[in-house]
Amino acid sequence: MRSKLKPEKIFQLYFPIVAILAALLLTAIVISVMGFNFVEAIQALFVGAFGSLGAIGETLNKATPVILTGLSYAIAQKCGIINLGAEGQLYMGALAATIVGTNLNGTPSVIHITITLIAGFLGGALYGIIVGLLKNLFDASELITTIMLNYIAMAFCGWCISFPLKDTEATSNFPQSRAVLESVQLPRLISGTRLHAGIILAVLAIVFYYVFLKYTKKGFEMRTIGLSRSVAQNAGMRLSTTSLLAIFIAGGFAGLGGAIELLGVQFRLINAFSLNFGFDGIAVALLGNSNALGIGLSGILFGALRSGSNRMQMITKLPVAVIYMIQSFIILFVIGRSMFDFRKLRVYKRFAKRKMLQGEKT
Amino acid sequence: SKQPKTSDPSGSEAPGTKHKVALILSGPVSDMSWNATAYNGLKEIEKLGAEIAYQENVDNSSLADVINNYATGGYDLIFLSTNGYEDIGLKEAKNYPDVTFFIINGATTVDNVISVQVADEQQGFLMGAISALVAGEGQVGFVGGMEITPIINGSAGFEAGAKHVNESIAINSAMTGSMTDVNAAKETAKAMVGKGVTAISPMADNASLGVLEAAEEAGIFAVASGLNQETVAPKAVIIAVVKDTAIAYKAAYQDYISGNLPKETKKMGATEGVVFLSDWYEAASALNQETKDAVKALYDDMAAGKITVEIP
Amino acid sequence: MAYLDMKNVSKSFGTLVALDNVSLSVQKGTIHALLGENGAGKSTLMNILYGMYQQNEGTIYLDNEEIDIKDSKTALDHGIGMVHQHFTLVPPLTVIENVILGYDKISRVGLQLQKAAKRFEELCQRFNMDISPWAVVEDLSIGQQQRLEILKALFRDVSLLILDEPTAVLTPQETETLFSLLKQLTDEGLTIIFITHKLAEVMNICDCCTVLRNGRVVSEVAVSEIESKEQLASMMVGSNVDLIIHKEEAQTGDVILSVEELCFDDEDRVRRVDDISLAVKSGEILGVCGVDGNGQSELIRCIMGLLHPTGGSISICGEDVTGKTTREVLNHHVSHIPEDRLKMAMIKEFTVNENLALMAYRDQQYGRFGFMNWKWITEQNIKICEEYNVKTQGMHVPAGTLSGGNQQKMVVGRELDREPTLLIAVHPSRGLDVGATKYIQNRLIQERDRGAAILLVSTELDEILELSDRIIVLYRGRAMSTMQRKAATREHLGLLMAGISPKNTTVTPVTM
Amino acid sequence: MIDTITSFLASDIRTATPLLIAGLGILFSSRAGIVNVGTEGFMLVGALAGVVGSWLTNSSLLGSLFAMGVTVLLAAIFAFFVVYLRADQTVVGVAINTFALGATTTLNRILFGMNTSPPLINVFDVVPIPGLSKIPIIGDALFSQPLLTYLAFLSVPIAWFVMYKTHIGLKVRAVGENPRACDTLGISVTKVRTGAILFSGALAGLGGVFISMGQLSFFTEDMVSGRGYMVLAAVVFGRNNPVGVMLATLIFGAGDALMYQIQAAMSGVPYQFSMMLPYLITLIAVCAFKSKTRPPAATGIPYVKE
Ligand SMILES: Nc1ncnc2c1ncn2[C@@H]1O[C@H](COP(=O)(O)OP(=O)(O)OP(=O)(O)O)[C@@H](O)[C@H]1O
Ligand SMILES: Nc1ncnc2c1ncn2[C@@H]1O[C@H](COP(=O)(O)OP(=O)(O)OP(=O)(O)O)[C@@H](O)[C@H]1O
Ligand SMILES: [Mg+2]
Ligand SMILES: [Mg+2]
Repeated sequence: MRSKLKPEKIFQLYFPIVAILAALLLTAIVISVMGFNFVEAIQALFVGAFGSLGAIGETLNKATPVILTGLSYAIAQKCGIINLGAEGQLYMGALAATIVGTNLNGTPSVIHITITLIAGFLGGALYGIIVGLLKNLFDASELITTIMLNYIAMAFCGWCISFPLKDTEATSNFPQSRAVLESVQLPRLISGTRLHAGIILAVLAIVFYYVFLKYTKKGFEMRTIGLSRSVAQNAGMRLSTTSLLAIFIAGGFAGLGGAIELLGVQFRLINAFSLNFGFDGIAVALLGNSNALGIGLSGILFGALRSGSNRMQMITKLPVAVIYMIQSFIILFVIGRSMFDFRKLRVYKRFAKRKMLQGEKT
Repeated sequence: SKQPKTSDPSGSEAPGTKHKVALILSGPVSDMSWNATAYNGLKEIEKLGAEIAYQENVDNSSLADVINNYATGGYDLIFLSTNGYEDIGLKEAKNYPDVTFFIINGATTVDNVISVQVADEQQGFLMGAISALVAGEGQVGFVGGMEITPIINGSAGFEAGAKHVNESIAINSAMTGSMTDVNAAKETAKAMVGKGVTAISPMADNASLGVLEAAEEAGIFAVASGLNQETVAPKAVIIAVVKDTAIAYKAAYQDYISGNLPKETKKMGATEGVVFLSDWYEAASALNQETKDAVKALYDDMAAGKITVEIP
Repeated sequence: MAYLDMKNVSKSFGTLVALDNVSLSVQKGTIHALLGENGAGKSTLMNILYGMYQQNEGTIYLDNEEIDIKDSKTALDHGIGMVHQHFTLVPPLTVIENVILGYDKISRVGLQLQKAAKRFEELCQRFNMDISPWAVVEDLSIGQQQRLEILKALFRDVSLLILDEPTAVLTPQETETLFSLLKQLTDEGLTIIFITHKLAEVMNICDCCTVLRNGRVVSEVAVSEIESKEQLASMMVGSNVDLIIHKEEAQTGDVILSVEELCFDDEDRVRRVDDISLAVKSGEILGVCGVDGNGQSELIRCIMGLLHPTGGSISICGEDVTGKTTREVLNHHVSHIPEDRLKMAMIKEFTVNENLALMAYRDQQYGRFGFMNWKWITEQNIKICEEYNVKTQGMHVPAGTLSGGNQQKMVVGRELDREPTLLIAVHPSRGLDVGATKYIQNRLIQERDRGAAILLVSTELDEILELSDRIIVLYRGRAMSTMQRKAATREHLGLLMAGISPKNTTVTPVTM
Repeated sequence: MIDTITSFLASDIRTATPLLIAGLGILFSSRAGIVNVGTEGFMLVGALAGVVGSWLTNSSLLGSLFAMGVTVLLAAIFAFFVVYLRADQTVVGVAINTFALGATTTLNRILFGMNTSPPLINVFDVVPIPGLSKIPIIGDALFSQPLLTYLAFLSVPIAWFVMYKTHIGLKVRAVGENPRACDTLGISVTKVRTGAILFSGALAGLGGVFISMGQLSFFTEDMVSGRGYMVLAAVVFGRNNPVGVMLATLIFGAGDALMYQIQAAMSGVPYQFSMMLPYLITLIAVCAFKSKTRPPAATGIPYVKE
């Protein structure tokens, strides 16, 4: 039994590695075809992602919001809700955090940061609740409501920064909120890098996600509902309230992501505040099989892609469009990694069958 | 390849000592407008003998990282294409005192950061004025993309311009909320036509083309906001009011190599040739001579600084 | 030479060897029984024959020529049809759509439902089963769905028909019809492989039988050579089993469950439960018998708080629970073995461990402060698995990997382990092998003697007669009659189930 | 007022058409249990490929066929990943979108250069229907549209027939609900799903073509601007049936049309609010039309035989 399990363990490493190698190979081909130097490019990709403390910090900073939106998608999904709304929830979280973070001058830093993050969480969570309510009251499919609420949230934030929250002292009429106060900006973890405390919160969120689903009764209920509403009903679980809680937490995660991005990196709410964090989050969650560690790792992969490709562009002068293609290759190969499963090949099957049956006979 | 800013003015002649110039853009270099002209500017700078690099679609979240890459990558001069970058730009510039930063449309000029402003409102003003001149009995329309400084100022200028020509004219102004959604722009323009607009001007990067096409189909006049746009609507586009930031970039670079960097933020417009009129396109043959002269006159006044446009 | 010959077939799933060198040969025009405990490998063997699974080793001969069945298409092309143990219907589609799904012999492109429906109705008449071709499958009762599965197979005029536990959910009458139908078919030269756990049926209609144990063939005999069910049973289990239920007089206590004038109308205003009154005392088993789809499920769902009664009242231990939530009902120490385990009682993706925690997880013991104490829970569940001998590769394998029978044992174990005061058991032994069935039935008796009140719903007359102390017969949502076990005879019940109430019956009042 | 109504209707139809074309395709893959988040990407690729094809062949028809060919290839890749490798559909969809944005941008720049005037190509001209187009108010709106628009609306009943009255349709519906059942009936789940995906790819591509060649006459980067997601929403909102999808797209179109009218009419309203409008309308509509119909049971679940 044990000895039979071992190969699996090895394969868990084998697949992602081979997948990324293959993606890089394809990348190399495309880059060469475009007439650029691929050795340089791929080297830059890695250096930009992990080459130095600063680079690693950058990678982790970029991983943080997508890890949180990833958790947002994952926890809702565990409860049977497809939350495509992380983008909007992230904006609303950032909005709430902006309001708290630009006011309350003179509050001690720790407290101010805490309540701002809480505000961010609530902003996203309450916006998420809307999805749940519409589902419970009108059984409106979240596939639609979430997408619509995304656009609405973005438009609403756009209005806020053009009117009520607009930075009037600003030297230009560029629509943006006031910068959050010094006291709420997240502390840098390593001086000389931009790595901020956000990643710690992300890790805590991952731990929460793991423990909540595996070790709490609410989490157990959510997983049950997610897999079979009828069984959950039969077991006397409260479907609607539990679903509401799930989408509440999901929205909260996304909102927290927005707050962290605001307090750690951008400091102002602007129109293009989120660079698709919401949708990348979905990919992150699913790439990580919705399991805690997986989400953490694929989040870092996405972060690395972002920071790495920035450097790659600088070094190789590849246009951004090519970078997009490269990113898509890596995602595709990682998600489709089973294509490298030589155990599926006929030759191997025949061989393995023999071996096993001999094993059984003896 | 670092070297003091007060190097011999002709970096071009000494290949060994090339200046490295980077441009960081918030949009794609193919947007037929703001970022495109910025890119052209960079090309001009390359012709002057600099080694260049640029990065498109850089969001504020990555800006610091990108700046850091260039600054530590041996670049002497970094252009930030929008005042959306001003905050983070200023913050990061402090870390790299011997790198010079130009912020286009920025407002601050300190130590190693110089801001250059482009007179978007002048472009808007001329568009508005021309539209009003050719609109006849009808109304004039302005279709903007996203709410960013150039377009906010542009639309303010447009209204001022239209009013300047005809105090009582009805002005139709809208934002589509996107620089890429050509259809939204086109449909908005069509709706304006339905409301009685007879001369229209877009300011929405690529999406502008949609507006021009709408004008073509509706058989009304249009004023383009950049070169090469007229071909999609030959019967509608009478002229383009161009805002060529390339000139601003080139000038900035020349100041840089000649070592006399501006001490305070300056604004460049018609006077400096950043804002100028294209030739009349064939659609303009429908116009009578005095209209054309009036337009010419307006432009000359503006270039001569006789017209000043308020911005919000 | 036999019509079908499966030679030295081996199949393993990962590390688990489901079939080891199994050979099976079936004569043309016979009904061949395939017997074995739950998890013995019957379905797997048949799924191989039907092309759902690929054997690792072994060859298959049909009519003396070797055939390579790479998928069910080839199987169908060779005239092999299979009725699967777990329904393979598409619930939201209509009956006729399900029937002609993938069958383009009537018309290649268009569906021509009318034409197909005509042929289908002829088939129904021929085997006097009545199912409307236009009904939506998810509205059919389980019994009807089972019949539909059989008709689906026959519609494709097959020459070898595999039936994987088709009678598990049929009523005696339905089973009778099915058997006469099978005889009819074999006379017409059809060959049938018949999987069942009901040994009487084997003795009754099969010509020959093959017995599997742990994926190996233990014997292949002509039914004529078998003296008794016991003999068959011991072949399967490998040791002697007694098939008798040990049961004394009931020591009834006070009323636990009482239902008064309960009515329920479904959303199309159809009256499903019509003015039913019944009472179950502690220490007694009230058997509810009736053809599937006569209001049993609705009655139970109303009691469990899964449906809102239209009228009447329900009380447990004297407390009114009418229209209360399922949670509140469960809090009265109620256990429920539902009719459809995969739909209502277990989650295939969950591990055995999680499935066993599904009902009682709210108890303090299962963890304080809203946490789950998995360590304790696992120990608990291992005990359950041992006690109810659930055959599983471990506590942490997905419950979907258990054989049908073992899934049922897992559910029953979970429900009985809670020592309920009221136990609602719907087809508790559905899909279980002899040993397991008897075991579960004895457990029910034990529960009764412990003082539990038991409401037993079953379509199996034998089960009802063996276990019940009193019997209530449902027909079209009404209670035909309630009687003492002694007063009941098979024939009598049969008539009542068919809606005929002979005048000589004394319809005794419920409260006695 | 009258003209406003007319231009509103016309604008509604124009905006709905690309969503409808793509929707009719996505409908089938969705029924087969496939969530195609890559729709956006398919449409974007279609939009460019159409222009390229028309530019090469000087024929909008050949251009469209070319585009459909290209998107079918892209769909084949999608199918390879989600059906054969059983990779998660949504992730592959997201990747397809990213790839499409990169690839179209790169190719567009290579073929047509940057900031040059777009090439003059053969596009779908408006074909007024004699007689009908003269009907007051609606005539000009409904009956002077490009040929493709009429085709799109005419193919709604066809799609309905295929979906509910043919073996193909039945298989597609069944595979989405209970693949195992289909497997036991000798239907190849892989084939049906792959087929549905390829078909949806072709139509999504054509939807893109309509954007670049039906509504406009050129390609610009990222010109689909989120319509792909609206298509997905329309398919869900239209309850996975052709007529529903048509109504859904018309409602979305109406929302947009209304927004454009408001934008043009009253400059006073902050544009962010008029932008919210279509989405609010959709939300309300979704809540108003409750329905019991649920998505196919096997949606998003790869089929594993053993
Ligand atoms: N697809 C599968 N993957 C893994 N294990 C399987 C699979 N199918 C069957 N098994 C295992 O093979 C063994 C035989 O299963 P099978 O269903 O054939 O038993 P069975 O005789 O049909 O039992 P029952 O009478 O309960 O239906 C069981 O232990 C089951 O868990
Ligand atoms: N992927 C799987 N892994 C492990 N066991 C499985 C798997 N799929 C099914 N099983 C179990 O193995 C047994 C055989 O599988 P199968 O799907 O044949 O179910 P079954 O009960 O035999 O019903 P059927 O007659 O329809 O096959 C079943 O009891 C099923 O629960
Ligand atoms: Mg079986
Ligand atoms: Mg089985």
